[in-house]
Amino acid sequence: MFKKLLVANRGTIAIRIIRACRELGIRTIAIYSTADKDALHVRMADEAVCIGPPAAEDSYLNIPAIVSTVLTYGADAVHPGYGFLSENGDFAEACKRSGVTFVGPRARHIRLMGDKPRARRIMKRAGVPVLPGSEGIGITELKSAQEDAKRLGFPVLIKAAAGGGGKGMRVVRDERELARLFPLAQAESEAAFGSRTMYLEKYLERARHVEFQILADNNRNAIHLGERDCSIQRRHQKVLEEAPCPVMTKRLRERMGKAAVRAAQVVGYSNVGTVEFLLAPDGQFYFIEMNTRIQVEHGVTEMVTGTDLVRESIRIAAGEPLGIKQKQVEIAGAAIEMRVYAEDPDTHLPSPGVVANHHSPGGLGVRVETALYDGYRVPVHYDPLIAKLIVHADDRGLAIVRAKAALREYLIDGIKTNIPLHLRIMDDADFVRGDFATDFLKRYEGAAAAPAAPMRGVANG
Amino acid sequence: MFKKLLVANRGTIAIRIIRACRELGIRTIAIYSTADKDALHVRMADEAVCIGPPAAEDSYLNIPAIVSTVLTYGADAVHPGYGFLSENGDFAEACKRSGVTFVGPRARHIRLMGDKPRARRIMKRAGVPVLPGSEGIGITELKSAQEDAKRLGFPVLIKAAAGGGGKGMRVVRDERELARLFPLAQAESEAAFGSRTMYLEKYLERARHVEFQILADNNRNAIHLGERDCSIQRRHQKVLEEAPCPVMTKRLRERMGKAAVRAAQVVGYSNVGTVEFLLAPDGQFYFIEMNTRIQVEHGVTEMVTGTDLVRESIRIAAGEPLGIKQKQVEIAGAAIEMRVYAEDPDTHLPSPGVVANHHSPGGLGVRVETALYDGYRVPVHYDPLIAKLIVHADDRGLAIVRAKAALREYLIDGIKTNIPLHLRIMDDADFVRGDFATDFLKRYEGAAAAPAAPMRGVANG
Amino acid sequence: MEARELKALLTLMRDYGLVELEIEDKKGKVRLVRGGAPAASGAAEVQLAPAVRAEAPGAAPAKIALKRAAENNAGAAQAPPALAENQRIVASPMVGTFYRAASPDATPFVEENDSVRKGQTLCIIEAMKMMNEIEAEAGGRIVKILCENGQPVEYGQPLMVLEVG
Amino acid sequence: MEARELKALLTLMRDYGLVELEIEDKKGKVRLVRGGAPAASGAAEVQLAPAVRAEAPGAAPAKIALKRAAENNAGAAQAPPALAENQRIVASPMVGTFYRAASPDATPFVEENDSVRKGQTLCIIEAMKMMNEIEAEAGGRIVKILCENGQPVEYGQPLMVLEVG
Repeated sequence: MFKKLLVANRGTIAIRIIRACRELGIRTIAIYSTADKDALHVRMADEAVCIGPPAAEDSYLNIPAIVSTVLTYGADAVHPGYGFLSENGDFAEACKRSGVTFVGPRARHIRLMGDKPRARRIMKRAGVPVLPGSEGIGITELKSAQEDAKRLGFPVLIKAAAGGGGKGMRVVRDERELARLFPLAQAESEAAFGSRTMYLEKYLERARHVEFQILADNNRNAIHLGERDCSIQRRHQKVLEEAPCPVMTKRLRERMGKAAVRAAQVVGYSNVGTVEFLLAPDGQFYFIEMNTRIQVEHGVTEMVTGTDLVRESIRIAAGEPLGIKQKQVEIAGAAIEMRVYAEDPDTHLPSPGVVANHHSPGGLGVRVETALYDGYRVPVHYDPLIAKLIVHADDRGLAIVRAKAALREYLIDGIKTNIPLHLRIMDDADFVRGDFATDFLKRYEGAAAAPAAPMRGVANG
Repeated sequence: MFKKLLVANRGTIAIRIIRACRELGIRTIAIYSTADKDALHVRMADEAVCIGPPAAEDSYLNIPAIVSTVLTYGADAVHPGYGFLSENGDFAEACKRSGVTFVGPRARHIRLMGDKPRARRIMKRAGVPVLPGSEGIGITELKSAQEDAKRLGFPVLIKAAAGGGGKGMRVVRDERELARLFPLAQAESEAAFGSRTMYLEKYLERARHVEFQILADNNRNAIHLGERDCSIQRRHQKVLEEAPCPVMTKRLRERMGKAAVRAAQVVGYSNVGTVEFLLAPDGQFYFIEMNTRIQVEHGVTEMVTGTDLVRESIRIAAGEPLGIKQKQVEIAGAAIEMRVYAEDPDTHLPSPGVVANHHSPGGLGVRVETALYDGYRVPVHYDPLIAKLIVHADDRGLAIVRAKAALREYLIDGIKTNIPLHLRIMDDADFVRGDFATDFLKRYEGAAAAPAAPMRGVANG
Repeated sequence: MEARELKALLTLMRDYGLVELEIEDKKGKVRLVRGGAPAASGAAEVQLAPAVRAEAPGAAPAKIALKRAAENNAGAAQAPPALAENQRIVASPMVGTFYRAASPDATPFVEENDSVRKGQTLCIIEAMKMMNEIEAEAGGRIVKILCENGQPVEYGQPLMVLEVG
Repeated sequence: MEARELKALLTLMRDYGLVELEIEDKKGKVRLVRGGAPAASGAAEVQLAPAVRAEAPGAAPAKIALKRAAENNAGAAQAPPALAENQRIVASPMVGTFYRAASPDATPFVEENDSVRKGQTLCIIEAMKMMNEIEAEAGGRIVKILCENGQPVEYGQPLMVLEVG
């Protein structure tokens, strides 16, 4: 097992990794930008090294600075967490070249899955159902987009070949929208990923986002740990996730799980990963992409399967075999994760500031993953995700009830958060019934999002 | 189901009950003394009523004031929690007479099990193994104690017939000690319980305290949810509990569990209860007493069985049948509870004060039950139990590792706590091996308890 | 203000989690309080050389939010009304129901502005079906009645304001 | 100080979660700071009539304990030394290893009290096998060398104190 692991991240996932390392007896090095000198991960790690100024490109995305820290301070493993460099093949390769283990898949798998059109081709060839869309290596011209759209039929989804995080993504419903939005999406993709290559996918109405957690060791043993329903999204950004998916059946789970494992095995994938599908109302499912890292929402899978995914990712990277067999995987109860963002619940504008009166919920079946503490200043420079509230209960109905009780207990002052939005979701009849798709949150946007009546016991502004 | 439940308690268990009620959709009334006006349970409940001055006999033990609150504010159920009036038959009866449901067993079962010599007689008759000891209704004269001691052989344990909480309890190893300590124990019993009736039990060396959780509905269906090992005690006060017991076997669990269920059924017991045994090194076990309430350490059973005991206690009190059958009870993984006391870890003197820098641990498998918050003043008037840190993991080894990591994360300033003692226990080779008995903590007492070297990352004073 | 004095203030603020500060000189006075109820033992009253005075009862800011969460509590005792020097609160000695008269159709024991003798019954608190008469501790005048007839009251809840004398 | 002014101050404190208060008049000034960095949007600056000033810098109590937990961090940047007006910190522009000489057997680039020219090499930071020369920004005198040869340094870590001129 490793002796010293560098946590190449910040916030909630850095805390999560440090905790896993403590349990494995591995020392940790935190890295931080000057904006994060008071951050909790800096305080919790055994060592902490300042690697640059606040801008992410100069610190958390600064590969030379991070590799230099590894070499100077003597780490033998690096965990990238999620976001930042977690899906950067160059970083994985730089780690390998420096003789340190990257906790994640091989660089070529990161690159392969990062090239979305290529991933689609490989999956199609392997017999994994793929959404109808652009063929080949992607498109750069509006003309090609128009041809593909004609073939697919509207509505279609424009996506960036190097995409992620909803950037460069647009739903278009006719020729005119396509002509207007294709250049826009392309410009967004160039700004975000430095790539003008796009592709089109048939847009499925009322589909759910259902993803499967994959665990694979270095000896090509791969299993899945069931699915997560991540349909509750705002502009392609996940807000709430749950496991299991409310409409999942045992039979469908077997079929989708098999496809997900096949997707991982066909490329010889190792470590943790997630195969994302769209699940259509008719029960058909389609591969959309694979994420080659631990996900924000891994916690709900941990709650229902009892498997510690971060621990497993580190064990597998150290060369150990899978600790669990497919047959042993059981889904027990239901879990819901609510992402707590430092943002105005109505305008969705970020709300940085100094945290006051922090009081997080606790008790049976309640898990909080956060990097907050009283007096902590939420910086403006990074993702507004400040906490993940995860609840687990015997069934989905009880999990919702538990989530509501926990949300009502949660106190965070000094900044605004989206806790009121989560409370509204928990009271939404469609959500409670499990009847929703990726467009669910639109009902809480704009004019429809009149603030709910002040809720009892909720002190969040 | 009930509409409004009065929580006749404070601190950790009041919080626990309020959370359970929120999940059941039951409104709550908190009661509080003037010393507790800023307490968390007052803030979390839907309503809160001040019932008297700080002294417990005038507030939390004040039956007329509590019943008056029930009648005046209109509750239809009362949950007594643990401590205070939870094992007071008069209180259960007063509730019943006032037409409100007492969440717990019937008054006569509380009284029966509160009379320890009588409980021993009943269990013996029912074929439950009972420790050799005084026969009949107990003893009040030293002469009788001397006769019993001669028959049993030294060492023997003096106990109060109305006992509980270690009061009036003494181990004596010869005639001289007996003559000296019997009157002392008797005086203690009189002061604490107003009773001079004592009894003797054979004192078992190197025995473990192993108790079984009972769940019984109003239709005489009773099951057990496995055992807890509560051997880590200081002066008969539990400090740390775990489930399962490290030396338990499947066969022994079956035998002890059957005896525990029989103990409950023979008297027609209902609601939650705990049957306490001593487990001798030779594998023999002996009934010592039954606790007719939820226990402080119920959380470890919840973690390994997945059963919400407080929810069950309320459901059963409302007349609902058991939600689980004996065959469905499975013990998954291992859980440890560490009681956090506001006390000096070396001198064990209480340490009231204003809590600062409160930061409780979190993450996978970590549960905190506490009534603390930053700026809260721990009052001098009540039990020093301020938090329960509960960890759960796949096996006992991992649970210990997780407990250590969580203890290192725990920050409580402004008062002293016994967190350093828990850290020492986690590093104790005998504890790690599971090789301990009720005398375990003696090694950390007095001269042997030289303070450990300052521990890294622990900020507790 | 000397550095030493500042240091003393600083130390006080840090050591006592100061939420109240009172500064006074010939020209004026500033007194600022943040947080909840006064602390029992943490209270500090310190005189500093030239007309500066700090006072520090109290709870940390954390209380503010937690209190807010409790605003929904029906039973939480209200802040007692501001009193003149010769006025006293008549507080409820128990939890129960407040009645102004001996029976629903009887006239109230007292009205506002009524003069009362020491020992005169002012109201009744019903607790566990028992009617407990609350008597005037001293003679005087009932300035204000703070509770409605039939209202539940908790221990220590102000019932009336009595002006002594 | 008028009640209205106090009320305004209190309201400000509550509404803005105020951690800093400054009051000033002809006779003096009081400045009180509790909590971490100044609030971004909540900052309030209020002028009040008569002149009192106290000062209380420093982190909110919460920070103190959390900081204490971090004392074990090997890498946490030290507090920079106190500087005279003409002194400057030479800080590391990157994470790496600090070397005082070009090779193990070479003489150090500079010693304490050495005079240096602008642009003169002061030390080397090795990062990813690259030797990065750190040059003097200005001419002057090396007052203090703050790191040991071969020591790991982080971004922004003070390496030397340079007295300019």
